[in-house]
Amino acid sequence: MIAAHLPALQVVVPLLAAPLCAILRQGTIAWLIALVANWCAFVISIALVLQVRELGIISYELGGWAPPIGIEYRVDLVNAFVLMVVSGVGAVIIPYARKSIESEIPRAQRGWFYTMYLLCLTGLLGVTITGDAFNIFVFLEISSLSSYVMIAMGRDRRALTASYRYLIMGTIGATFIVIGIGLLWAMTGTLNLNDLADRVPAIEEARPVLAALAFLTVGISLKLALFPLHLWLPNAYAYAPSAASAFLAGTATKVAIYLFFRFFFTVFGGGGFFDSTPLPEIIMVLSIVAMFAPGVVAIFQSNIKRLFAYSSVAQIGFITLGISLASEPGLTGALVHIANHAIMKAGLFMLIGCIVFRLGSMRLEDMAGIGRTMPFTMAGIVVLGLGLLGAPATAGFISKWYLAEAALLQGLWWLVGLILLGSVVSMIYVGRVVEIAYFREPSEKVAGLKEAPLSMLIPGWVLVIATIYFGLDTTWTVGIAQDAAASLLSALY
Amino acid sequence: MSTILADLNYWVTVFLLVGGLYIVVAHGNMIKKLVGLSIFQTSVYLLFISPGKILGGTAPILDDKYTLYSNPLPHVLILTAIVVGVATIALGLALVVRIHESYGTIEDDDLTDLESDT
Amino acid sequence: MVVTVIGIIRAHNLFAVVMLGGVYSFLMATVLVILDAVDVSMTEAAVGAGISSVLLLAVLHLVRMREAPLRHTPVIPMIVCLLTGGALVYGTVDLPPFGEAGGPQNQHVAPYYIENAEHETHSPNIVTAVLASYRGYDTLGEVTVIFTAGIGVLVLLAARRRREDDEDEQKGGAA
Amino acid sequence: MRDTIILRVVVKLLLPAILIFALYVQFHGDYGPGGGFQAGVAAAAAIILYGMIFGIPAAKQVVPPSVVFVMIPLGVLIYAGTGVAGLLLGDNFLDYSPLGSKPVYGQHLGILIVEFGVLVTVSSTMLAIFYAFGGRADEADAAEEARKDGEGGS
Repeated sequence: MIAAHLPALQVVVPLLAAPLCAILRQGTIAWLIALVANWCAFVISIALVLQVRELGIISYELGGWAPPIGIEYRVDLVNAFVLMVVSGVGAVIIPYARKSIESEIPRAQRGWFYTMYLLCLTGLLGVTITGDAFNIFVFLEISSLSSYVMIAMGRDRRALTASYRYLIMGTIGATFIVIGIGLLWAMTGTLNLNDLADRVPAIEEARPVLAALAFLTVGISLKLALFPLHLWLPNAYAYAPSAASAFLAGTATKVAIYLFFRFFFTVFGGGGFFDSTPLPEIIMVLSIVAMFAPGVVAIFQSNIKRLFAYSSVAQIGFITLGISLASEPGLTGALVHIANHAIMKAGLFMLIGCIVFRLGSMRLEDMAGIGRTMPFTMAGIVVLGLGLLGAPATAGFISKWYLAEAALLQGLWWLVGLILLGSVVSMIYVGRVVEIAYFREPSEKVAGLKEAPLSMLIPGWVLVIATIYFGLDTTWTVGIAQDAAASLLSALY
Repeated sequence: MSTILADLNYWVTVFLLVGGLYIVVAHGNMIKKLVGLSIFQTSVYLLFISPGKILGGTAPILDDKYTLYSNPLPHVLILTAIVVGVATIALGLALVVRIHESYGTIEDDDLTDLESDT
Repeated sequence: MVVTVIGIIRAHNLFAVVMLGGVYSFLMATVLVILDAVDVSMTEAAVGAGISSVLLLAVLHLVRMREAPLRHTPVIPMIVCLLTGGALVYGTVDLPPFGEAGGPQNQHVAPYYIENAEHETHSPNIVTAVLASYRGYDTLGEVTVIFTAGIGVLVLLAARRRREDDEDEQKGGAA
Repeated sequence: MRDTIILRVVVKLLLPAILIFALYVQFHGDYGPGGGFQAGVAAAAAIILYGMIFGIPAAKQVVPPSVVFVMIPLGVLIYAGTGVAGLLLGDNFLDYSPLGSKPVYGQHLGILIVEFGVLVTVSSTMLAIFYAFGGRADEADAAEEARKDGEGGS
């Protein structure tokens, strides 16, 4: 019986856990609730992936009303995969969060932090799993509002302005998405994504539909921080509490990218807009710029969290590049990179959180020689950095391999060169961190540091090992992503 | 008549939307930005409600006297949207208060200066 | 409404801005009644004109009343806004005609609600029926949003003193 | 403002009226316009009015903040719990039909419970926000002079 209700439970478990946390409020209990809820969600998502592989698309009618009258949850391989990534990253971060949060957030607010964390998880899972356009907006706002709060809980007062700016940009983005949904509804009379997919292709030449496409694209781009709409991201990631940075960096933008998949391929896919509008070209150009411009900015950052936040913008460029190619290896690369980048970035922010935990500073300068006093933490950062630039035998290599293959397939040799060059840029900023950490004399303060506590180090290293593991064995990443990409493409033409 | 009214509706919507967005993007005062944001969101309500209106219809509350009702679906959606909107504004205002406390200003430009100093 | 928005753009006194915002909300509520959206209108009047204005006034009480003049000419924002407006005009001119029952938006799902709401849920107010039952899940999300915002405001405003103490300690520790 | 007798009397008279109106909107929501959200706002408005005239401490005595803190999540739990009840009774999440002897009654009952959950969360959130902002304002008034002396110290 439970198996039939898994789609609902996926979201409802964290949704119920959040108010429980808020009522109990005590930090440790709230943490335990969050831990249990998050691990339940992870288990459920794995079960969903297995179910979908076995039985095909699962549809769940909320309230027992058949879609399009009611709201439907619709799980196919694509969103089952994203669900697994999101809840999986969360499941690793939660054990880590306890120590980290204790050092960064006053006692009275810790229970509330976990409430917000669970709400954010709820929102992200809800956006991913739902098959209803307006429901996307509602859950998107749950996740956004809670992430604003989490960011504002950061210690630095700049966290407040970062959060405010994110709020403004995020709300504009969400409103654009609503406008897009509204136009689509006015043309078709339905909000169900699957129903839209049946009706949109027939009227794809109509101007309101094209305008809807434009508004959705811009709105989602704001949420996923596609260059040049990324300005809110670096500060937001830099000044949030470490656990929140890791979670948001790993998951929030990934879910927005998933929305791209959903709207471009499932809803609009049937009518061949990829050929008739300049949208793919625009996204491709922006992606290429995104691969370089923020990467170069990252090189000159003095704050290590900002450095890797800019690197996130660059990596998002790689993912959207895969989308713009709209071929099977391209989409596979994009999907795999969603997972791999989520793992690597969450891991990086967690290990950086370890340094901040001991050192109390995010400035690169202060970290001179830290490789000697915190060897495990730094070694993890180096491995994850290698993954970012796509070194062989790491997960990053796999995703870039597929992207390059997609470019070759369409005869775009120069694009392969650009992808390689993009990796060189990453190499420079990762190299800079390595140089400071290993080849400079430690200052007195660094020399007196101890290695990070195990409860923080082990979750970080789980992701380090995952980065290597998924670089060698790709059944759970590429295996699923390839089928998912094929199913997305089958909707085209 | 109906076409004029229809166009008028959409034109007003577009104007409100652009005006609201302009306030958000161009102005530096954080409170004013939030007011602009709420205008921007409100204009979307019209965009949803207008297509649902049926001339000669009545509010979607069933009664034996009427047979033609306006479309209830956008009303439901917008009720939700209003609530989400006010939640966002409340949160934004709380942030403004905190920013004012720790920086002493709520002008975007001043804040940028203050942050580049530190 | 157009006039009030222009007024808001031009006014530098924040008090005036807030008051005009309230006027704007009431006008909006009136328009919504004309468009048959009584539930929405009621909410907009309560929320837009009521709660938002009170909140804004409370905040104004805490911060400065006037807006500083713009430092640079807003060329880029202008372009952004005009592009958005252009896209929207482009999109709306071809929308189905106003006020007709035959438009696609009023055809597909809506008649089902109107026909079946009463005997399926016992609720003559179709809006309530759709809100709480057919699309009840959206409303659950909406309640969660309120919950998020409520806790968020508490987080931000309730425990400040302790926070600043923490910050000072941190600075002392780092120096 | 807090010393005006007329205001105090008027508010005392208005208060029950507003609360009754809130209840009317709540339970009449399925026949006329209105529902949990609007009722919640109205109920909160009554307390807020009381707080504005008699001072926030007085309002906090009527509805203590600790109660408010519990009520906010409670509303969500009521709503989601109704959904889970449907699930436990063998139907889908948020399906109210099994709650009554006939699906129609179940639906009706479900709508009422759910709207009540909305009322709880909305009214308590409004109050919490009012307490938070209002408390800040009072604090700021008291600290105004002190701050003017110590300007630039932050």
